[in-house]
Amino acid sequence: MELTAKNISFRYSSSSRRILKDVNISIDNKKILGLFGDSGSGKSSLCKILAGHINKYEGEVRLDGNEIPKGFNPVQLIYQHPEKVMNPKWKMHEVLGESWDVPDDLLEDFGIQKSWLNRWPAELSGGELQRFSVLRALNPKTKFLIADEMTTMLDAITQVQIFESVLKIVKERNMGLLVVSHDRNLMDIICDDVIYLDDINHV
Amino acid sequence: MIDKKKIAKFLGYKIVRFAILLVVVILLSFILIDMSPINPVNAYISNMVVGPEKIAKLEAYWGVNQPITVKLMNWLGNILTGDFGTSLIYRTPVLQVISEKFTASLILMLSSWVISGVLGFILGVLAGFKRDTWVDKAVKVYCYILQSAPTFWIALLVVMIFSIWLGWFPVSGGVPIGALSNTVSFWDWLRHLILPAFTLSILGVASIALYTRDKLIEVMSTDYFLFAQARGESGWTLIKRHGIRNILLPAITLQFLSFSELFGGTVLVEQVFMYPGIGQAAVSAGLRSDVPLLLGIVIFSAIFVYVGNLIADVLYNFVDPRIREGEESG
Amino acid sequence: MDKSVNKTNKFDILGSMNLRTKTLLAIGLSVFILVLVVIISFFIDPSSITTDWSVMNKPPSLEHLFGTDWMGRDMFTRTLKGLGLSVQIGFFASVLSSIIAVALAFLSSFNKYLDSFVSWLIDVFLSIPHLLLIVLISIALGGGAFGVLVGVAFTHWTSLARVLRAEIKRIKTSEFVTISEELGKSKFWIARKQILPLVFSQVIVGTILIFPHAIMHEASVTFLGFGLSPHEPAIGIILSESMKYLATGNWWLALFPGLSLLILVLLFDIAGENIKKMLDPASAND
Amino acid sequence: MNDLINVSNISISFTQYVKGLNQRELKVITDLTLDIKEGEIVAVLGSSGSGKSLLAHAILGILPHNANLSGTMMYKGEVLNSELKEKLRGDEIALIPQSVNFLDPLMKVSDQVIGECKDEAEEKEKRAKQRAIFEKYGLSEEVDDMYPFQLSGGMARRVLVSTALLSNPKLVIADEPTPGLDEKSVEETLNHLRQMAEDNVGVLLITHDIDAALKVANRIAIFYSGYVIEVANVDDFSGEGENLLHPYTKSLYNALPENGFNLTLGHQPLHGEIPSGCPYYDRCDHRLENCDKIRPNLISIDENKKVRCFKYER
Repeated sequence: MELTAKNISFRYSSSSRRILKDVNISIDNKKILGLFGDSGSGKSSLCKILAGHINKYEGEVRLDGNEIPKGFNPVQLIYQHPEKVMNPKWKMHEVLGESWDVPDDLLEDFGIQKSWLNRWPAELSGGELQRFSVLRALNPKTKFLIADEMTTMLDAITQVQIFESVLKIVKERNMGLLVVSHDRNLMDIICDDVIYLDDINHV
Repeated sequence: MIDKKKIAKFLGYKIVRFAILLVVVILLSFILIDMSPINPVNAYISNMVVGPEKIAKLEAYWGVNQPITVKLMNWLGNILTGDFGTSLIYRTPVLQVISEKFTASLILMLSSWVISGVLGFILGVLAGFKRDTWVDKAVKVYCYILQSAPTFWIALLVVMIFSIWLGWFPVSGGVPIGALSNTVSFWDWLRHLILPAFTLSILGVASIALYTRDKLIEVMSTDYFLFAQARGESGWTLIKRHGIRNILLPAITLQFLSFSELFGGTVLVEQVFMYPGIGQAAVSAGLRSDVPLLLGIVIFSAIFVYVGNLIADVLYNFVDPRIREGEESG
Repeated sequence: MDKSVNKTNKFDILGSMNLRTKTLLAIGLSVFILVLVVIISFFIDPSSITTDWSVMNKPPSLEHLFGTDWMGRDMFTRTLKGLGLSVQIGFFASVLSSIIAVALAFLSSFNKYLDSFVSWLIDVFLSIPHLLLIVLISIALGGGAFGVLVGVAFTHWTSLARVLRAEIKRIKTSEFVTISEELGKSKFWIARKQILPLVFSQVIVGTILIFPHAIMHEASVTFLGFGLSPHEPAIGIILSESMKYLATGNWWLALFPGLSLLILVLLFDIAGENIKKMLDPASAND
Repeated sequence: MNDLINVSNISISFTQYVKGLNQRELKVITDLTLDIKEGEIVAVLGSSGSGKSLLAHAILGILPHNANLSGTMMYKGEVLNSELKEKLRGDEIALIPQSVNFLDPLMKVSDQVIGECKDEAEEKEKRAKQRAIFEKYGLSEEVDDMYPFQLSGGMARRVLVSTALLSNPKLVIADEPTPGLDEKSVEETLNHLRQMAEDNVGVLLITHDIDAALKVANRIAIFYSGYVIEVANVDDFSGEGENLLHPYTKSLYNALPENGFNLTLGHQPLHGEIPSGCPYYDRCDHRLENCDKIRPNLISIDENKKVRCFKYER
């Protein structure tokens, strides 16, 4: 399986500077790919385009040569700030339930305690919330996971925990994974390949 | 620097928008009045004795039995040539009535608008700065009470206290009815203006003071205010440099957005003080079925309110540097 | 368990009451008084407000708390009846008003054409002074309670609609909504599950806060002679009649009915503000 | 080296209203003890959102209304009370804030950097100084007249750093100066801090970024659930962490990608769920008898090192 982005160009509004210019990238489910770049190089925009969170761009995103299907998107994105990706009026079980029925053993794998399911997002800290946001994205229909600075705001121990759980499930399900980070050491450990997105956006 | 070309473009857009808006307002008010049981012919003849052939002639003139579209077309056509018709109760052209009455009201509205704006802002800053002290509490209680008080009731109280009980001011009337405006002395005129203006001012203070207070408290808890404090700024200079600078523009904008409320307040206050302004004319026109005058007043009051909103828009879009220069630096 | 410290202490009054208790008390008291006024006004038999020439123009006394008018009618009873009427009209007008606001706000969230239509509609309604528009609508419907009610309802939805429109817009661009979309949820599902719970408390508070405005505008329009008919015991009518007797020194005719209306409106404001605090605890943290 | 600031047993809590206006006492920082010497960089390391910024606000005396502060602070041997804080802030104690949001959006950069001036002479002097500092940080004259929203990320960071230098501070508190920056900008920011320390300024670096802390700090205080559980020298973070004392610190160090990416289970207790005993009890490998009942105190191992663990108590 392969997720490809061809000739992607993007700017926020017609007047502003172009953030991405003719970017080509391809992710497959056999290797874990790392994406590395300076701040402002358009990494986050590229991630959003790949996962369908941005719709107005030039170029095309394909899954095995086909268009991304409507409805559930097999490409799911994890943001840096988990508190922004949850409706503050939902309890945690509703947050997970929006995507799928998560089996108990997987909750345990991700270090989620049952009692947390009845809490509001405001009652949990960033580390715990991020476990939920990752697990929500891991619907059985998900084929590719894009982790955009997923653990940047977390401490090193939580970072290990989350990545261990994610890597396990990615291998089990034969999923594709794109890791975006500014931490070279982290990428060296996790990724099979690392690519560099520089200022002029040639991958 | 304020970009002149951008303003011109903005104003052009706003004027086109306003033209469309005005047409809709005219249609809306025309339809509303046409729906009503008002009969302009009856209003015109009111207590005169008129023969049936004269009535028929008048009905033809007003188009009583014609479909609404024809009446509307006639009237719109006349308006485009600058003819708003003749007021039935004043028996003079509508435009003349409106220009006279609006001038009288504008003086009343603008003076109270300025006074309430300045006073309200000062009270709001004081209350926010001295938050949770007795100053703040006093301002808050005053504002809450005034905000809940019916305008015309406060006007009645003012009449009761200052005109009847203390006898400082005449009980009613902008100018003695029937007197020509140029024969009335300035002092006479001022004496009739003070109470209504005072009433409108003390009422108008409430919303602007509460808004300013809340806004200042909001600013005082922002990161940049905190940082200014951390850098040793304090007391009044701190409020002046980082508080007032940041709330003055929104407060002025709010004050310009209040033209509609101001107009409503003026109508009520003029009624109580029998001040011969646009509000009183509107009420008479409504009560005595003076359709041409009522329609004319609706149009001009809409222009008045729109101008207020437009100024607020311009302030918001061209004075704040974030919005003014935001486009270029993206 | 939560290590939260609840400072409520039954044996210590006012001084150590925390905000929660104070807020509840304020809501309870104001709602109680409002309900009481409405109930009492229901049970006042209109025939009891009859003319009695033997007690004309009496200043306030124990027998006639608010005095009597030139026809010997008891002003206290008239005022109570009037307040009851005001609350009824205010209730229907504000509920109708917020229904319009919610409907238009949701409509505006469907697509950008509907959105600009709604914002344009708001502009139209904001450009005619409120009072004048109520008068126009009231005249068009032939005056009376119905005319005022519709007039007030059709002029008070704009600010709530504006707030809701902005809020819905903000929620729609939030990341959790984008994620919902990518999880394959429909627009309708998102509106119901994501947006509605977040704007619900604003709708409730908005409706309650329209109430006092509606009551005041009803009284104003009636005062000017475009609202309720002169034989209804409305506060606007009472006050407009009192104008004729001000010069003769009958101050009680204007003072008490107006003051009662002020207190009524103030109670609604207090209830509304406190309910807002209950629904949005973050605003009470300072 | 002289002690610049001594903070002992500081606790900060909030009275907070939650759903339906229920009141609760939220303890954010408990029993914090820390000292900074002249020319020394001390990092306070804790996960983001753990409330460590409040330590900065407590030292400067700008905590919000509803915060309760207890404990004592000494500045150069003098009790740091609110009057002294007011006198020192913006003068001997300076803050480098987190983001551009800490600049007044409606004021030109140079105007706010120089702060309030008593007269024209002072203004002229301050402007000259501001220009010199900006020059040093590579901020051209154009920047003087810019509004904060016009600054790019890197420029904003440099402006924020330069605000601290205008008054010749003795103590600089840098609150999360690195997140969202790329390696180059992080390096640049950290260099500024190093420079300050070389000029004998004490620096308190509040951060969640362990790499940044390891790069510049002399000592690092580790935050866990609102407690400081260890203060260690930066040299102790080496090898396999054998010189580190607290088991959490060791795990944290070994969880770094460059040190093996080793897994440790468990999570920090949530607000309101902090046990009566040691906060690390349920994750600890060498629990003692009383660890779940009695909370250990922060004890000094030597002049620089402290730990909150019964294993090291005698």
